[in-house]
Amino acid sequence: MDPNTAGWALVVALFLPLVGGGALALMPAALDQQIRRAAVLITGVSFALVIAITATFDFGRSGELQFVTDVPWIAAIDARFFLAIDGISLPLFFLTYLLTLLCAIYSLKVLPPPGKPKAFLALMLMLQTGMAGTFVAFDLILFFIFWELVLVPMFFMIGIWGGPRRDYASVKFFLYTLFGSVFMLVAFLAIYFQSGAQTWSIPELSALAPFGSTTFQTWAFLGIFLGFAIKVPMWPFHTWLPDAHTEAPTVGSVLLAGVLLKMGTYGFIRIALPILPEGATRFAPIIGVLAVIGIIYGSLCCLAQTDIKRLIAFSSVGHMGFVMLGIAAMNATGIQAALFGNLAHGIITGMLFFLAGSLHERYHTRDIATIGGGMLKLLPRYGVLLTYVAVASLGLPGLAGFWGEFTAMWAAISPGVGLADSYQGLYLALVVVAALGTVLTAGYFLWLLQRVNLGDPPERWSSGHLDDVMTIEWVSWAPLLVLILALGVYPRLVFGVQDAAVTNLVGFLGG
Amino acid sequence: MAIDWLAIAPEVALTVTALLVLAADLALRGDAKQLVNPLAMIGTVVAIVFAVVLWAEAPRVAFEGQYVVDSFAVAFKLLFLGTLLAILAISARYFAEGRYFQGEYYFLLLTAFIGMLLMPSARDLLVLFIALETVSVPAFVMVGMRKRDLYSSEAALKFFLIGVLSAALMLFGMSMVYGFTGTTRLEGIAQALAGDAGSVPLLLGSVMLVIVGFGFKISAVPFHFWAPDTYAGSPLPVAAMLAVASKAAGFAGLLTIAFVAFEPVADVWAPVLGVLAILTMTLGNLVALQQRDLIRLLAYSSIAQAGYMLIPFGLARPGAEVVNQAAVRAVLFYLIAYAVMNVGAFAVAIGVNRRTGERSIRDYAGLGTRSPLLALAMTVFLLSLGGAPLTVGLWAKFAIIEAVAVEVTVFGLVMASFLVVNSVIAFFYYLRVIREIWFEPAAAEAPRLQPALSLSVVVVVLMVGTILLGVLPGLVADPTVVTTFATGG
Amino acid sequence: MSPLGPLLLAALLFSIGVYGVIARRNAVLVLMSVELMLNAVNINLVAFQNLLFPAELAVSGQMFALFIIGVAAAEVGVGLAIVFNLFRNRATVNVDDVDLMRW
Amino acid sequence: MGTVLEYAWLVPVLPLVSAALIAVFGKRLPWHGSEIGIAAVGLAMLLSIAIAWQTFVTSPVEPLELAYDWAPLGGGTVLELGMLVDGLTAMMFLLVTVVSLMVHIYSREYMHGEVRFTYFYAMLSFFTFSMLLLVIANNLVQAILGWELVGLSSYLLIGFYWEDKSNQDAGNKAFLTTKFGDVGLIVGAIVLAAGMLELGSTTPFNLLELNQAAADGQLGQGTIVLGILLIFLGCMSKSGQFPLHVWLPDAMAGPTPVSALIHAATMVTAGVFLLARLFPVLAQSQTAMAVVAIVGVITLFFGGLLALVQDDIKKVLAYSTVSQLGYMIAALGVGGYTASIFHLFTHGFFKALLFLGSGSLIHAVHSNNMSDMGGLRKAMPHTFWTFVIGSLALAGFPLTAGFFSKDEILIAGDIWAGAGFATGNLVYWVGLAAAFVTSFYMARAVFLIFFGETRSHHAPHESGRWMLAPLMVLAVLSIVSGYIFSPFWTAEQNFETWTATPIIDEEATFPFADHGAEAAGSAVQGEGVLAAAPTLAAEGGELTILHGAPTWHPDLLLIVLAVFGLAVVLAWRSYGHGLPERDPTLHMGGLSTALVNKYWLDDIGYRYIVVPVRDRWSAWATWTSNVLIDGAVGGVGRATKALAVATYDVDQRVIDGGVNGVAFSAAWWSERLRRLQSGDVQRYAGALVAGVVVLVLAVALAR
Repeated sequence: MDPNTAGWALVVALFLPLVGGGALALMPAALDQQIRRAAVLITGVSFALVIAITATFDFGRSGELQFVTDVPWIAAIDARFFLAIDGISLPLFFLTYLLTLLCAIYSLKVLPPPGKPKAFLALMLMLQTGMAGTFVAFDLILFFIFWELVLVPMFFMIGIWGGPRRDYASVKFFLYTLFGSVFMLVAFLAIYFQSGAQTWSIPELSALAPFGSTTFQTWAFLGIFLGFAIKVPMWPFHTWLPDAHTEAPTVGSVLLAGVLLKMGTYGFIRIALPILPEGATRFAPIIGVLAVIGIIYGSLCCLAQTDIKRLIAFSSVGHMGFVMLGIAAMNATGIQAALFGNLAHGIITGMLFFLAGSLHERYHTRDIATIGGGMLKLLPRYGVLLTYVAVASLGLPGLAGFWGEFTAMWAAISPGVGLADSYQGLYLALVVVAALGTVLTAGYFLWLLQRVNLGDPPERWSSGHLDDVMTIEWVSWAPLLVLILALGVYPRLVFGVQDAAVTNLVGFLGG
Repeated sequence: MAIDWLAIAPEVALTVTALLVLAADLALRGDAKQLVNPLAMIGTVVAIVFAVVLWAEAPRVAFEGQYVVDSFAVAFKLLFLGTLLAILAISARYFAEGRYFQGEYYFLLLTAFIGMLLMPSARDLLVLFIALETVSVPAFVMVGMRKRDLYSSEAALKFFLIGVLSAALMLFGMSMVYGFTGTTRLEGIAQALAGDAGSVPLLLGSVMLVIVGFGFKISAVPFHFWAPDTYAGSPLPVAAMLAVASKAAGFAGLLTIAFVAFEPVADVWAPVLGVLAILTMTLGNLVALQQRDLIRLLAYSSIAQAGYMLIPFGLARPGAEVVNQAAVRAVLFYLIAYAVMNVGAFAVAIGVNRRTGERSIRDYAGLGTRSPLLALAMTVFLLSLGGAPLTVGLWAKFAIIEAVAVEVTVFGLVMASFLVVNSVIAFFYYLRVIREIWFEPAAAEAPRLQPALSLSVVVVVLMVGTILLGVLPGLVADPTVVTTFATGG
Repeated sequence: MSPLGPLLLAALLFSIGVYGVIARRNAVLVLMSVELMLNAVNINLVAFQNLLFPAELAVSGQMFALFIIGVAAAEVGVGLAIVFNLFRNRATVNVDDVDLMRW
Repeated sequence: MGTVLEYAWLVPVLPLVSAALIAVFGKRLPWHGSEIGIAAVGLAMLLSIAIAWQTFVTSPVEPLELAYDWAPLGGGTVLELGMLVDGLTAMMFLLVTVVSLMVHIYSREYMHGEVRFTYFYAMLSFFTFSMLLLVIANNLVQAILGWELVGLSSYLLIGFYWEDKSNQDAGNKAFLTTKFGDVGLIVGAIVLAAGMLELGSTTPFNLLELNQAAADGQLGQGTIVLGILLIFLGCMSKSGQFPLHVWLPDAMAGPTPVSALIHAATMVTAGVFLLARLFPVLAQSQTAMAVVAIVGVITLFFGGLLALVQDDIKKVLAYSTVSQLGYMIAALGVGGYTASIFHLFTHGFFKALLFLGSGSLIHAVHSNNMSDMGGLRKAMPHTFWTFVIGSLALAGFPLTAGFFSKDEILIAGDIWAGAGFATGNLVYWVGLAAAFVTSFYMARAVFLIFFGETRSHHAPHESGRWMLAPLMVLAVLSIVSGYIFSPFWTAEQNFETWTATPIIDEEATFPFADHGAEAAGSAVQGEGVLAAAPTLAAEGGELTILHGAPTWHPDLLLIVLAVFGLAVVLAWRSYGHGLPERDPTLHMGGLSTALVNKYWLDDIGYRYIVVPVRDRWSAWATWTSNVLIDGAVGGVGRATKALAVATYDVDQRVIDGGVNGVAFSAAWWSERLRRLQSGDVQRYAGALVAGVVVLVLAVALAR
C-alpha cells in the first residue's frame, strides 16, 4: 500500500468493525461460540489491516498526513469526510485495534452476566469504530461524530453487563461526558464562524490560527476544555470515572481506560492547542495546576480505597494528571510526554483492569480486605503479573509508565510559548509536587501488593480451588505485557514515530 | 380567473381521497371497512407525487397571490404527506382492532391534513385562519373518537376549549391587525408595519395575539397545558398526529406569519419568542423528568422540542436577510428530523401498548427480549430525540446552534446555552426509558410482541431514516438550503 | 363615525367571553362564551371594513366575518357533541369535574 | 582498534542475560539457576578486572564515552543510552562484580533449600545488572533508571520472606523512603538538565557535558545549588544519610547475602557514587558542600552511636554501614573526592565480609542475636578469623584497608580546615571520635560473638566451603585493597590517579575558595590535589607536589592506633568474657594493680562516657530515630492516610454531590413544575390568558 494513495485502507479498517458488528447482530443468538469467534475474526482482520497500514506508513514523513481520504460530506455546512493518519494518530490508532482484538479474544471465555455475546460484541465493535475514528478524523464535525458515537455503546456496556450500581454509573457516565461535549460542539461552531474559512478541517484551521480576539480564544478554549477535560478526566471533573470503571464489565473498563480517556488528551493536542494557541497559552497554567492537583489527589484517594477496581480507577486520575502536565508545558517535549503517557497508561491500566476483572472472576469480590492477601501463594502467576503491572504503573524506569511521567516533569520545568517568563516558579512547584505524587503512587501500589499478593492466604480461600492464569488470558494479555516492557526499554518506538508530527504541531503554537 | 390547478393539486388529491373514503365507508360493511386505509394511502401517494412535481415547478402563485407554492411550502407539504403516510400505516391495525369508526377517522384525518397543506402556502390572514381551523376541528373530533372512554372525552374537551379560546384570541388579534393595516394580505401587512404603523402599541399587542394562536398549536408555554392531557387521552395515532403533523403545521403557519407578515417588527416579537423558547424547553424537560406514563413523557418531550424550535425565532431581526433565512431553515430542518423520530417513537408506543389508560414506562421493561426490533427502534428514536450522534437528532440541534452562530448575540448565546443544558437534562428521561428497555428484566406475564407488518415497516423505515440522516444529513439539509419564501404576486 | 365605539363594544364582549370561558362551570355556558368572543371579532371586522376602509374592493373584513360565522357554527357543533358525549359518560356538564388526567 | 574499555557494556549486560535465563530456565537446571548467575557474574568480574587494569595502568585515563540516541524527546533534544568508562566506573565495576560474585557463590550454600531459591538468584543477578547500569550510565536519565531498578530489586529482596508482615513492611519502608529521595533526584536532574538546555545542549542529561559546563562556570549558581541539593536528597535516602537512614536497619529483614550485597557494599553506595560522579558540579558551590559535609558528619557520628546498643548482629553492621556512609558523604563535602570513593571501595569489601560472616554465624546458631551466640571462636575458626579481619578493617586498624581509606577522609578534613573552612575541622574531629565508637562496637561484637561461653541453643558448626571461600577471598581483599593507595605506589599510578578525571583534575574546581586556596598554599584549588595524601606531604615541607606519591603519616597512625586500642580495651573490659551482666566478677578478676588507673579510667569512662553514650545518648538517638523520625515517617503515613480518607470524603460528598446536586435540583424543580398541570382545563385557560396578557403587554410596551 502506498501511504499517499491508499486512503481506502484506513476507511476499510475504520468501518470494518462497525459493519462487522452489524453483521454480528444478524447472526442467530443461539450460535454463542460462533459469534464470539466471528468477533475475534473481525477484530483480527481489522488489526491485520492496521498492521499493514503501520508497516507501509512512511515513518520518514510522520509529520505529514498519510492515507488521506478527503471528500465532501455535508455540503450545507461544509463538513468533509476527512480521514488521515500521522505520527500522533498512529500509536493511538494502533492501540485501539490491539486492545479491541485482545478484548474480543478475552471474551471468548469470559463474559459477565447476563451473557448475550452477540449484543455485547456488536456494541464493542461499534465502540471500536467510534474510538478509532476519533484518532483519524481531521474534520471537526467528523471528529465530533466519532467522539459522541463512543458514548452509546459504552453506556449499554456498563448498563447491561455492569456491576450492582450499573444504572447509576451508566447514566452518570453518559450525561457527564455528554455535558462536556455539547459545550465542545458550541466551541467548534464558534471556531468555524470565527475563522471565516468555511472549513472544519483541523489542519487548515491550525494553519489559520491564531484568529479571533483573545476573548474569543479564551471562551472557545473554555468550551473545548470542558469537553476534553471531562473525558480525560481532569480533577475536578473526574467523578464519573470511578463509578463507570468500577461498574463496567472488564472489557468495558479496559477499553475505557485504554482508549476512551485518551480521546480527551488527544483532543487537547490535536485540536485545542493548534487551533486556539492563545487560549491554550492562557489556560496552560490552570491546566498545569489542575493536573498536579489530580496527581496528588488521585493518589490520596487510591490510598483510601478498599475496592480494587475503584483503586485502579482513581489511579487513572493521577496518571492522566501527568499527561495533562505534559500538555500544560506547551512545548514539544511536553506533548511527546503527554502522548507517551497516554499510550503507556492505556496499556498498563488496561492490563490492570484485565487483572482486576480476572481477580473478580476468581474471588467473586473486589474487596481488598476480603481477598486478604497471599495471592502469590494461591495464584502465583497471577501474583507475579500483578506485581509486574503495578510496578509498571507506579512509573518504574525501564517499563512503559516511566517515560510519560519523567518526560512530562522534564518538559514542565521549561514550559514553552513564553510561559517560562511569567510562570517559572509555578511550574517548578508543579514539577516538585508532581514528583511527590510519584511517591504516593508508589505508596498505594505497594500497599495494594502487600494486601493482595503477600502474606498467607486467608482460610476462606483454602477450601475452594482457584484457577491460575488461563490460556486464553495469557493469549490476550501477552501483547500488553510485552508492550509494557518494550516501550520501557525502547521508548523510540513511540517518541520516534511522533517526533516529526509533534514538531509540526508545536510550530502552530508559536511563542 | 384561471385557477392554477397544479398549484393546488396535492390538496385536491387529498380532498378527493377524503370524499372517496367517506363514500367507501358508507358502502363497505364489517371487516371490509379496513379497505379504506389502503385507499387513503393511495390518495396520499398521489398527493406526494403531485408535491414532488411541484418541487420542480416552484414557485407558483395562485389566487392572486393569496396562495403561494414556493420551495418552503413544498418542503412542508412533503413533510406533512410523509407524516400522513406513516400515520396511516400505524393506524391500520390500531383502528381495525379497536372497532372504532374507521371511515370517519380516516376522513377526518385526511381533512386535517388538507388544512395542513394549506398552511405553508397561505399568504392571507383569512387563508391562514381557514387552514388552522381545518386542522383543528377534525382534530377535536378525532381526539374524542373513543366515545365510551372517559379519558378520550376528557381529552377532547380540554383540547377543544383551549383550542377555541386561542383561536378566538388569534382572531381578535387578526381583526385588530386588519383594522390597522386595512388588508389581510401578509405582504400588505408587512408593508404597513414597515411604515409608521410599526410602532403603535395596540398593533404590536395584536401582532402578539395572532402569534398566540400558533403558540397553542405548537404547544409553547404557557399554551401547552392541553398537550399532555390530550395526548394521553386520545387514540395513539391521533396523539402522533397532534405531536408531529399538527405541531409542524403550527410552525409552518408561525414561520409564514412571522417572517412574511411581521418581519418588520421582528425586533419586538423575537425576544418574546426567545424567552418563550427558553421557558418552553426548560419546563418541558423538567416536567418530563417526573413522568411515569410514556405518552405523557413524549408529550412533555415534544413540548421541549417545540422550545428548541422556537430558538431560531428568537434570533430574527428586521431586515437581517441572512439571519432570518438561517432561522427558517433551522426550523424546517428540525421539523423534518423531529417528524422522523417522533412518529417513530409513537409508532413503537403503538406497537408496545395499544390500549388506553396509563401506559407506564414500566411496561417497557425487558422490551429488548420481548421485541428486539421495537426495542432497538425505540432506543434509536429516543437517542435521536436527545441528540445523540449518528442520528438525525444531533444535526437538528446542530442546525439550531448553527443558526445562532450565524451572527452571535448575547441573547443567542443565552438561548444556545439553555439548549445545551436542556439537551443534557433531556437525556435523563430518555435514558430512563432506554434503561427500562434493556437493563430491566421483563415482567413474568409479559408476552412477546408481534407488531403488525405495516407498523414494523414504518418503524424500520423511520429507524433507517433516523440513522441515514444521522450519517448523511446532507440528504435533507442540502435541498432545504434552497427553501425560501416566494412573495405573492 | 369613529370606530372607537364598535371597538370598545367588541373589546367588552370579548372580555366577557374570556371571563366566561375561565369562570363558568357549566360547559354549555363556556361554549356560549366562546361564541361571544367570536362575535366580538366579527363586530370588529365589519366595523373596521365599513368605517376605515370603505373603498376596499375585496371587502376582506366582511368576508372574514362570514367565514368566522361559518367556522364558529362548525366549532360549536363539534363542541356540543363533545359536551354531550361527556354528559353521557359522566352525567355532568361541569367542567371542573373533568380532571381525570393531570400531572 | 579499541581497547577492552569498549566492551564495558558487556559488564551490565551479562548479569541481565543471566537474570532472564535464570527466570526462564532456572528451575530445570541441576543447581536451580545458581550456576548461570555465578558464571555470568564471574565473567563480568573478569571483564571488570581487565577494565580496571587497563584504566589503572594508563591512568589518569581519558573518559571513554559511547552513546547512541535512545529516543528523541521533542524540541530537538535527544535522550541517550550510552556508557561512560573512566577510572571511577572501572573502580565501581570491580567492587560490584567482586562482591556480587562472592555473594552469588556464598548463597549457593546459605540459601540452599529455600522455596524461592531460583527466584533469589534471578533477583541477585538482576540487582547486579541494575547497579552496573547505574555505574556505567553516561547520562542522568540512565542513572535514574539504574537507580530505581536498584530500588526495586532491593524491595523485592528485602521482602523475600514475604509471608511475614514485618518483612513486607520493611520492604515497603525501604522502597518508599528511597522513593522519597528519588523525588529530589529526579527533580534535581531535571533542574540541571534545564540549565543545560538553556546552554543549547541537545543532550541535556549528559553527565560529561554537565560536569564540563559546571566546571567552566556556565551554569548559574541557582541552578547548581538547587539541582545538586535536590540530587543530594536522593543520595541521602539511598545512602542512608541521617535522617533518611531509617530504612536501612529494617532492610536487614532480607536474607543475609542480600544485606551483604545490597545494603553494605553496593546499593547504599549508589548515592555516594552519584555525588562523586557529579563532584565537579558540587564543587561549584560552597553552600552545597557545607550542607553535604554537615549531613555526613551528623550521620557518621549518630549512626555509629546507634550501633552500640544493638543486640542483633546485623543491626550492628547496618548502623555501622550508616556511619561509614556518613564518612564518605562528609568526605565529599570537604573536597575529599578521592578519599570518599576510596573509602567506598575498601568499605565494600570488608562490610560484605562482615555481613557474610554474620550470615555464617546466623546459619550456625539460627539467631541474629549476639546474646544467643558467644564462644563461637572454637566452633567456627574460619568464620572467626575472617570476621576479625573485617572488624579490624572497619575499625581502621593500621595496615588494613579501612585504615588507609578512613584516614584519607580525616586528612581531607584537615586540609579543608587548613583552607579556612570550618567543616573541615568538624569532619576531622567528629570523624576521629566516631572512629573510636566504631572500634568499640566492633570489638564488642567480636567479643560477644566469639568469646566467652556459648549461649547458643544449637550446636554451632562451621559453615561449608561455598560459604567459607567467599569469606576468605573478601578477608584478603579487606586487607590488600587499601594498599592501592598506600605509599607502596608511585605518584603516577595509585588510586588517586586511577579515579581522577581531567575535569576534576584540571578545571576550576572550587571557584568559591579563591582566598582560602591561597592560604592553603594552593593545595586545594587548581592543583588537582583532592586526595589527602599528597597534600599532607606538601604540608610536610615538599611543596606543591601534584599527584605526589602517598606517604606515611606516623602522627595520624599513632592517633588512630591509640583510639583503636582504647576502644578495644574498653570493649574487652566489658565484653571480653561474655555478657557483662551475667558475670561481672570474672570481669573484675582480670584486673591487676597496674590496671587500677585503667580501672579508674574505666570507671570514669564507664560512668561518664560509656553509660551516657551507651545507655542514654544512643538510647536517645535510638528513640529519636525510632520515635521521632520514624514516627514522623509513620506519622506522615498516618496523616496521609487520614488525608486520603478525608479527600475521598470530600470527593464523594462535595464534588460528586455537587454534580448530583444539579440533578437533584432539577428534580426538585421538576416536582414543583409538575403541579402546574392541575388537570383543570379552566385553570389551563386562565394561565393561557394570563400568559397572553403578559406577552401582549410586554410587546405593546416594547416600543
